[in-house]
Amino acid sequence: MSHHILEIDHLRHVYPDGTEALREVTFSVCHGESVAVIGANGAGKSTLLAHLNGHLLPHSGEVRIGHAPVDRSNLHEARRTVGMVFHDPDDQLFMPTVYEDVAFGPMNLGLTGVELQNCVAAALRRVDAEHLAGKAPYNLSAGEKRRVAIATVLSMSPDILVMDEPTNGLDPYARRQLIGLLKDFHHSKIVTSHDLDMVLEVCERTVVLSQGVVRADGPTLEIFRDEALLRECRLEKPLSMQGCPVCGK
Amino acid sequence: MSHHILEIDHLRHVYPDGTEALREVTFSVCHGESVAVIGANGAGKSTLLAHLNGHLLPHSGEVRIGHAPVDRSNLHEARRTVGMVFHDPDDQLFMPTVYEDVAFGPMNLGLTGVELQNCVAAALRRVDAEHLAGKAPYNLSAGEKRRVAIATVLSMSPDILVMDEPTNGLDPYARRQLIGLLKDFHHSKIVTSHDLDMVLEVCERTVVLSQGVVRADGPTLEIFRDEALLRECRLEKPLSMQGCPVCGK
Amino acid sequence: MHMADALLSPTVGAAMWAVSAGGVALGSARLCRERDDRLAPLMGVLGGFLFAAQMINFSIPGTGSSGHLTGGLLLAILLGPSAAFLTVASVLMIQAFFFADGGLLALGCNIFNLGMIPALLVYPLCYRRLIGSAPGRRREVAVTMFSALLAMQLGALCVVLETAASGISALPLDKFLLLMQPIHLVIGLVEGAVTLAVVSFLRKARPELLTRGSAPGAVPGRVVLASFLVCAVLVAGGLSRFASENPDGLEWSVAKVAGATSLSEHRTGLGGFLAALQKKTARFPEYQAVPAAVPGSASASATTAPQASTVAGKGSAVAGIVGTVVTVLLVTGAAFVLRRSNRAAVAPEA
Amino acid sequence: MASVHGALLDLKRLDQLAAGDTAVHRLDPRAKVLATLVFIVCVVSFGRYELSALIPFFIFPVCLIAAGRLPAGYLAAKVALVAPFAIAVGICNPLFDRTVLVHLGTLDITGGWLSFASIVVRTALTVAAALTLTALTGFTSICRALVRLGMPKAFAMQLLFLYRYLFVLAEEGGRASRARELRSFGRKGSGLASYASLLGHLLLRTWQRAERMHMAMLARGYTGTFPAAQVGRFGAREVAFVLFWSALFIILRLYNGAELLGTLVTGYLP
Ligand SMILES: Nc1ncnc2c1ncn2[C@@H]1O[C@H](COP(=O)(O)OP(=O)(O)OP(=O)(O)O)[C@@H](O)[C@H]1O
Ligand SMILES: Nc1ncnc2c1ncn2[C@@H]1O[C@H](COP(=O)(O)OP(=O)(O)OP(=O)(O)O)[C@@H](O)[C@H]1O
Ligand SMILES: [Mg+2]
Ligand SMILES: [Mg+2]
Repeated sequence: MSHHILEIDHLRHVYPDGTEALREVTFSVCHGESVAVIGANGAGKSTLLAHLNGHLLPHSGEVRIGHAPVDRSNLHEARRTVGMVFHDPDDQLFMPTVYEDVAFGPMNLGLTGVELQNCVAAALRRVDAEHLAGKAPYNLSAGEKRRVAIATVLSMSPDILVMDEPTNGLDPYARRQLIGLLKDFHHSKIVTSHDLDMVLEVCERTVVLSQGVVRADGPTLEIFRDEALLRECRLEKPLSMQGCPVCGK
Repeated sequence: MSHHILEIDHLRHVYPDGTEALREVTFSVCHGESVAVIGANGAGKSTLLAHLNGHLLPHSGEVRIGHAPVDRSNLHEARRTVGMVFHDPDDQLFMPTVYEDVAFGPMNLGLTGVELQNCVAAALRRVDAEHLAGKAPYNLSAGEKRRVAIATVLSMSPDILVMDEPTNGLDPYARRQLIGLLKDFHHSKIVTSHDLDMVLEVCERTVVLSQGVVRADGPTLEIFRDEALLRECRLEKPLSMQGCPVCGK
Repeated sequence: MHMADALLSPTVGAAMWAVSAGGVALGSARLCRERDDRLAPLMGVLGGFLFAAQMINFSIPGTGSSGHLTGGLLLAILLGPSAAFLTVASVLMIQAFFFADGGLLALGCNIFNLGMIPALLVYPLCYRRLIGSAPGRRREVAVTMFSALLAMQLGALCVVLETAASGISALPLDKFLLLMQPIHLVIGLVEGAVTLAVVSFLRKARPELLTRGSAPGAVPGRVVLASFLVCAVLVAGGLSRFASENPDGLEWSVAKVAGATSLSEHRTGLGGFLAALQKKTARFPEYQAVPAAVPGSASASATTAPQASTVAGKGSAVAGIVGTVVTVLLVTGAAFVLRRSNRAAVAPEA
Repeated sequence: MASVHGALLDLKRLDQLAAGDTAVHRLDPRAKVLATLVFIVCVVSFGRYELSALIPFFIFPVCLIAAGRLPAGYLAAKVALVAPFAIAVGICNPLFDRTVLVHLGTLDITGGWLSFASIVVRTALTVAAALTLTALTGFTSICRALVRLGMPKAFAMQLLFLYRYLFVLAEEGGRASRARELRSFGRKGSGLASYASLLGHLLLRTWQRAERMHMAMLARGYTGTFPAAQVGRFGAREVAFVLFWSALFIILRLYNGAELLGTLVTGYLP
């Protein structure tokens, strides 16, 4: 029927301590679309992402991937389809070397031998990190860790790439590099970030979360022009749209 | 003689594993000045800050606070004078409640009773966090944690406030709040960050570190206009100075 | 307190290795059966937490010294006995390989003393039994302190026994005990206080974390008891055999009871084999040097030449010293040659 | 705190050494583990007064260090620093064992001193062997070797996780402890209350990290077991390595090499 690859339908999540992190979230993502999910600290962005690959299960409502709801029975399928890059790459790089880390997923999928090697090499090449293969994660710089984390996910050839604050802690050069990388991917992408300038460059569509509900959903530029909305959601225009602080425009 | 409050003099630091994180760093900070230290990932910013209160001691060179070199004999003095806000507020908040956390420093300095209460209340008031006093740190939002972390340091009335990437992980509103807060302090301030727009607003002077040496030191605006310098140091202009991505100016 | 290779005899080392390896195998099997795939990363990072915790100290009021957490009991409360045991064992293993804390042979002893005792013995058999389902504050304090103290005392006792049974150290058992037990009384008090405080903190912050260790089925009471019995038999067997082989090792307690009569009968297995080899070649067999033991073991010492120990001692001492010097020269020479040839081998590429 | 911090740096350093590429580095880790075990058993099986017979055993670590081109000075310094417990216990020997065993001219050497020296040499030997093994092999490979020698997989997995997160958590702990240090002046404020609360926070964060890691692992198809590691080959070179060293150790165990040499030399020098 529809060509939606991901549908989030009246999603509600309550943490065991009673915090209602998501109350009523509904939106969907099409093939090849880049969507940003933005919102204040505590708006529920990370909670939302944790539902996409079934790490958290909804209290009510549903997440559907290619029309199949994500539940206990098809978790594996969902996890293959949705590649998740975490907030802190240290959480994601848990194997002794970069190579093994990138190979972890494909190996679990049953790849071996030359096939495995090719898959790992391809993933590392896409993030420009082939030279890091033999290194241990604790010897990498912040930007390198981030790129390797993306490679670990790419090696599973997911259909949707999900990233939680990918530019956090990167210096301007590494950030720029990462933005270039993201623009080149022809995946469906869902990105959360407080770096709205990055959002402006990478995502054509933006969903604004506020206290667990979707406050707005539309083309990125349109959203960023709505100052009242942004203010209400504890956001502000991307810095590059705020006018030059030097000349005051 | 001079009115410098902080002098960093040919500072060199080599980590035990042989990494030469600082090679030759010299600059000084006057009373009331706001200085930003910027540079790529791994340039040595955090290492430099760790010398200011004697957590790391120089291999050669010196750090002087009010003309007295920081060494083992006057660590206490240095730690009172220099208030350090860490990169990750979670590292800094370790007591069961916010009140106890803010009171921890002054109590160790010998304050008790009403005096202590006033001191804590004043510190919390300055960061707009009086209502959080009874909460546990792990229940705070990112922005709240950051503000409480600053309060824990302010309560010891330091002469110099040192902050490592204070806006990291904050949403735009909390970031804006923090910038307002920082502008209001009449402390000497030393701030490191990758958020160059914040630097532009908060600090009148900027020191650029690159691979452990000072590559430039001057008025913030001048530094940010020197594109060649910035590129060399893996930096770029603050986003707000880069021209509007919409209209392309 | 880490046991060290240099103080161990191979028999004691091997016996304790067997016990600890059994424990690790048992624990791993239990864990696999539990099928909780969350445990693997959790145990890993909690092991890291133990390291981190050891970097942080607190000052003990009035003493001028400082203490820190050892963690066996705390982990058992959080994770349950098997997982806690494996976590502590993994930490000890890293210490053995990288910091040479203890050593590879002593690893068995250390895993037993610091891991098995608190997690598999004290926790299920003392802590869990005494604490009940909904303990009051006073009961919790008492039980935690007692358990921590007990674990430390038992650990220290084992160190002493292992050292004594190995017979490398000449420190008399009673003196050693007098030295170790009071120190570990203090360490145990510290451990108990910290465990208690951290548990109270967690109870306030995330009470659900404390439910895992006490989950039904997490306390393998009978299995633990049975395996400890096996351990005890193994250890006792190993120790007693060794004691009879090497009366000097336990001379203060077993005195000369074992004497020469039992000497030749119990020599079996690795320890016996090596001990026999040792007798064949050793220059200063202790039963010759300790005059009281000479008459009893005359037959055993017949294989080695020296009758007048001083004369022979002098002769062999000179030979020993000269030989040592020559050996050191040879070893250094070998290293030098190896390094040269190595460099030569690499040079063409460079 | 300093000691653990230093230990972690050592750990990184040893790990980097293991990345070397010499003939001994390339040997299958199992061969090195086996040879080291035989070595340690032989060394500790000597009687308590044995000294000269231990010396030839230095050939093993020394050869490996040379062949693996490891920094000898660094390893020697490490060996010198460790095992305070063994030394502390050993130093009691001269106090309790005063039987004179050897007369060297006018110098009487008691059994206690002899056995103390023996303990020191044993410590040096066993520690040097363990560190050399680690520096030549790397912890990950040692783990895998142990698995293939029979260590349970679940335990190996646990070791690998621990090894990976050691650095992350130690740094986290280090920063937290530093934050406390900065606001406590001298001994004030570094008592049990803040200590326990700090540990509690650290534990909470550790737990959260474990939850996130688990999420990351699940997302990549983790089903509770780790995929088998690539297989190394226990070939002729490995067999030769183990056999050669084991034979040498057993010979050195049976015959006091140093003394034989000494007799040879002194035999010619009347
Ligand atoms: N494990 C948990 N238990 C209880 N409450 C939680 C838990 N994790 C998050 N929360 C709460 O749920 C809400 C949403 O949190 P979430 O982490 O999704 O926010 P976020 O939008 O990702 O924020 P940030 O921008 O700071 O990353 C917050 O109020 C938070 O305090
Ligand atoms: N404890 C340590 N041991 C060894 N090397 C270290 C240590 N801490 C930092 N380094 C190294 O020192 C250099 C400077 O690190 P530092 O943390 O000061 O950089 P930074 O400028 O703060 O980077 P970032 O922007 O990522 O925070 C880096 O190369 C880093 O790898
Ligand atoms: Mg988040
Ligand atoms: Mg830094």
